[in-house]
Amino acid sequence: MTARVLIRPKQGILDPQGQAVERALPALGFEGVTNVRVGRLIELEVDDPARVPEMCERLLANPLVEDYEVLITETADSST
Amino acid sequence: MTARVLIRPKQGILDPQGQAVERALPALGFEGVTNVRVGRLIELEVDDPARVPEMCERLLANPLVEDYEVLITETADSST
Amino acid sequence: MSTLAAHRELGLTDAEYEGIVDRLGREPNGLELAVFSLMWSEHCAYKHSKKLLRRLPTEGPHVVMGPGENAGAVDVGDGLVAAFKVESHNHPSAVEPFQGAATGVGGILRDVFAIGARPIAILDSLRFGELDSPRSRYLFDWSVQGIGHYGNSIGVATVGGEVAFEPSYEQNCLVNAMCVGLARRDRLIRSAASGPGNPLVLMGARTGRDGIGGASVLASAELGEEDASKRPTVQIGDPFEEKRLLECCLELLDRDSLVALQDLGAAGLSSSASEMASKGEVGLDIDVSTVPLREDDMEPFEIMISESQERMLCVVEPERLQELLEVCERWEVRATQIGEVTDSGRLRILDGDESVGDMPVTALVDDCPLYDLEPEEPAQPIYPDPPVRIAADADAAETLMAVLGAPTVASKRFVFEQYDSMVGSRTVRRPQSADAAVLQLAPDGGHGALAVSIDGNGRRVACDPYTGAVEAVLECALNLACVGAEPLGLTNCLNFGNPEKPHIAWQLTRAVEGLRDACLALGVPVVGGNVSLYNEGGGGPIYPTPIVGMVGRLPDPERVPVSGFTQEGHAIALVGPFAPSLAGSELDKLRGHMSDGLPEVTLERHAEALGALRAAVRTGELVTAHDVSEGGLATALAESCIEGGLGARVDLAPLRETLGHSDRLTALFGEGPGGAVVAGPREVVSALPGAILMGEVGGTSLLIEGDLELEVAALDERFEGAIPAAFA
Amino acid sequence: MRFGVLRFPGSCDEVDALGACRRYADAELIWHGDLDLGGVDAVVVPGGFSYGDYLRAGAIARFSPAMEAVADFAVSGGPVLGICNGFQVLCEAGLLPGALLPNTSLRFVCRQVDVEVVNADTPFTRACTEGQALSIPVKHTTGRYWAPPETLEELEAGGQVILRYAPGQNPNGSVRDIAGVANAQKNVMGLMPHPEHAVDPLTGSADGGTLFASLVAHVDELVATA
Ligand SMILES: Nc1ncnc2c1ncn2[C@@H]1O[C@H](COP(=O)(O)OP(=O)(O)O)[C@@H](O)[C@H]1O
Ligand SMILES: [Mg+2]
Repeated sequence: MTARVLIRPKQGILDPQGQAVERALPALGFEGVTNVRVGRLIELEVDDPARVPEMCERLLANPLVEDYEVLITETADSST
Repeated sequence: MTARVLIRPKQGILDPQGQAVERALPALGFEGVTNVRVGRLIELEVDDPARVPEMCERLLANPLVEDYEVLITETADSST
Repeated sequence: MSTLAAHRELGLTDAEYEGIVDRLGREPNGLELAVFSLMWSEHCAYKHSKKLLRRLPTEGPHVVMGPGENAGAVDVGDGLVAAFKVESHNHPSAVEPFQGAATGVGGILRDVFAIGARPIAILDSLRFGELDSPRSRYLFDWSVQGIGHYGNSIGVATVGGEVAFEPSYEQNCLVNAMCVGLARRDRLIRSAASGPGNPLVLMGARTGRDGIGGASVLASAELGEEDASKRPTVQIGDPFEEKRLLECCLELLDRDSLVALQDLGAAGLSSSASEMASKGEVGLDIDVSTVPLREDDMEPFEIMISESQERMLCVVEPERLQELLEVCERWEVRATQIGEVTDSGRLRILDGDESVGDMPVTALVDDCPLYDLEPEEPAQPIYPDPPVRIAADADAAETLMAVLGAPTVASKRFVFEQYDSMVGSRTVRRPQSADAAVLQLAPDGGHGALAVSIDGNGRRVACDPYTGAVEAVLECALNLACVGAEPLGLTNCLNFGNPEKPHIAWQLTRAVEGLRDACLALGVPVVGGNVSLYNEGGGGPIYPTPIVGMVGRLPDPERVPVSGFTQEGHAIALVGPFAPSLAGSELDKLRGHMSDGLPEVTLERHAEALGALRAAVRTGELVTAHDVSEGGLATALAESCIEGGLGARVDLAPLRETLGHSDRLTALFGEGPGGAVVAGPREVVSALPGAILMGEVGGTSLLIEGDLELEVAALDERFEGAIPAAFA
Repeated sequence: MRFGVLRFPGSCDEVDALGACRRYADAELIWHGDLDLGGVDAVVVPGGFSYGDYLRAGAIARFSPAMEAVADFAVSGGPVLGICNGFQVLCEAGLLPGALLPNTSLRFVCRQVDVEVVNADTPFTRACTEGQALSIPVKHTTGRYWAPPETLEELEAGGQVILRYAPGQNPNGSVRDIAGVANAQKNVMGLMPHPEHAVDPLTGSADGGTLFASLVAHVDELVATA
């Protein structure tokens, strides 16, 4: 099965990347964009999806400064 | 509305981050994990979700080396 | 909150709390208590170290700014000064190594440009547990990446540093960062606020909940099991923000637009504002409702103590305010007037028009009770013997390989290749190519160069706090002499355990006495530094670790020797009052032994020898100069072979004769201050006063008569491979 | 002959690049907010972390006003040299083919390397000889050059691969050891090594100077024949 881990900076934790993107968008004519947060996406094929949260705690995410969310999908999808 | 942009390296392009994660997991006792890909997650509040793909093409992703996927959700969610 | 219950939570003793009530003439409210608890913390008030620090010599012909300002400064000629300081970020790095180390660099950079100097170099001094511990590998790896991330991104060269691995740092790593800056003497600015009515402007990042309580919680309490609970206070560094802030501040100083400038560090606005007011003997009114926030629901007390990074505070005359805002705009730096200078002598905190705090500045800055240490020499050694790592019957060759492969001795290429060591185009000697980093003052090298070194050996200080501290100063001075530099000033960071324990107090006292005596003997003033106490994890106290950073000047960078051998046939000699002993040596450690005491050092002889070596180097005739430190003479010779890719044939019999004893292992691996390996044309080398000729450069192996012969390729592989191997 | 060196808020090596240019000709800094290049004869997009290099190295810088001017300048045949972050910016801007990805080591690497001149017949390398080895430092985290196979064939065929890392010295995993490439017209070049940090033996090497010398010769020739 394919697990998707969505990792984002914790609320309240400074997110320089998100700030940079938020500052850049209006200049490109994209108005009305707020709360930009830049995080990481990790996709993996796992035999046992139940263990993914544990992987996040121990390796994939930095629980100190990041929140994560696990999405399980039946099959991989990597098209646009 | 909240848009989630999932960005991942195109198939066929070496993903050293994914490889590093794949190498590290067994050492921590996580077996049976394959095809690890590490990409970016970008979350933004947008007035007009229809423009997000355009933002991806122009700024958020580099279409030459990255695939992206846009998910629109009604409200923000940033908890674990 | 009920403040009476709260003060202990915040780390204040009942007596200190009473002192606060006295000075206020009433009970403090929550905000006031929070501010006092930080201003009166060890980190900000130096309450256990201030009296001791007064013993350090701070006067010297070159001193322009001494302790008390954000960084010290020495005159380097041509109307220029070098500003420098070392600071610790130990506990934040133990909690989150990447951000802890990164923000440590960000903080020391701000201390240097806060006095108007452009940072030109960073050095780092790191201590971790042994590399066979996964936690130590993790802390080491991510601290290094954090330092690189910040320094590389902001564009300041990281030109040197040191790393050592000892069991005592397993629970409590040390991350000390030093920054050196350059300024035109007439551009220096102080942090004293003045001119009642002058606006107080906050520049840089928005204020968030970063490091709330960081100073008192992270920096002044022993790390226990509950680290995790302290984690939410982790600060995130943004080098891009600081880069703009740096350029913006330097442009404002070039335009002479500022009255005073101060960085925000530990305790945030509370500390910076009261320091500025105290130095200028004025008062400040601050309206927290004007401070730009990252989270809108912050309490006034949170705003006052937040340790959000990349912020500076300045005082400007009303008629220059507009200009200041325009310069900030151009650099995309947020700038907001958050208050003004008053003549009240008080720090008044307003939330809109409601007063939420009102404290006498002197009470905050000067009235924190200072404590006398109660030093007591421990009856028996307090540190366990390290694990045995070498066979008792190992021969000289096996021993050399073992020593070269010890991570503390081995090449730090893994570290310094992750640092940009050349941005700024000043770096004449990169890491490992000479004993001290050499930075030319002008692009053409024509105006001479600075030499910088940072050193300390906690294990030797643990063996003998006084002599160990003396040796730290001597090693820095020797590193400088090896590139022909004369020391101008010294900074230091005192990393110790809990000073309320008598044996730690004893270590601290003896170490400071050692620093003092060495500085006096060499005529090097202490212009600044930092103290980090309570470095104790579950495993007990760290080795006492005074770190010394020294800045010197040399006339001609074209003449600076390298640490490697460069030419077949060059004569090799040992110079300096080198009296090797296995006590406290790397070999002693590998054998699982912790010595009690180190051989005494005669400072006068070292002062003389340093002058002689410096003079010899300055002639430009010496091609190679490399000091003998960890691992002893055999290691120093091996390093010069490896660095130059050339072999050497030497005989240590003349040395053993001079030493008057015949122990081969002591001559090979014994350690002690003051020795340097030099090489060059025979007539030059043999003419050196007191030089002991050992042999000459040549061949593909290091041959030490009657002791060992090893291929340079094999030495190289061991030396360069040891640390990468730990990560394989 | 006058060089213009771009300056973004997060540039780091712009002053070094300015100093390097000035060893060979006049040079001035161009602020990222300027729409006008002030009539310079050649443009250097320097190293550093233009806008913090957040999101992707060079992704945000490419949209700065000065970069629009640089794009026009390039289209009109003006020589543009992108160094490190400048290379990343030029790729993001589509002025050069391919992309720069994180080093396979995933670490920043600062190291002196030898690069081989593959094509000495360009405005940037005419003072070199083909096959010549130049000792120049690299310092970056995102220097792994990548382009699709068909693009690589075009590059090789068109002589657009200008510099290669010497065998065994590829510091970042770049495809085919590519260290520097040019556009089809050869008036835009990007490289990961830092020639501006190799203009003086005292600081390590002077080999990088040949790139600046080449540009000066190129421009002088244009002026002469104009
Ligand atoms: N070990 C020391 N030796 C000499 N001066 C010191 C030492 N430790 C701290 N100081 C001086 O005390 C002052 C306050 O130190 P610190 O709180 O670290 O400064 P800052 O708040 O600017 O970071 C500085 O001027 C520093 O140079
Ligand atoms: Mg300060």
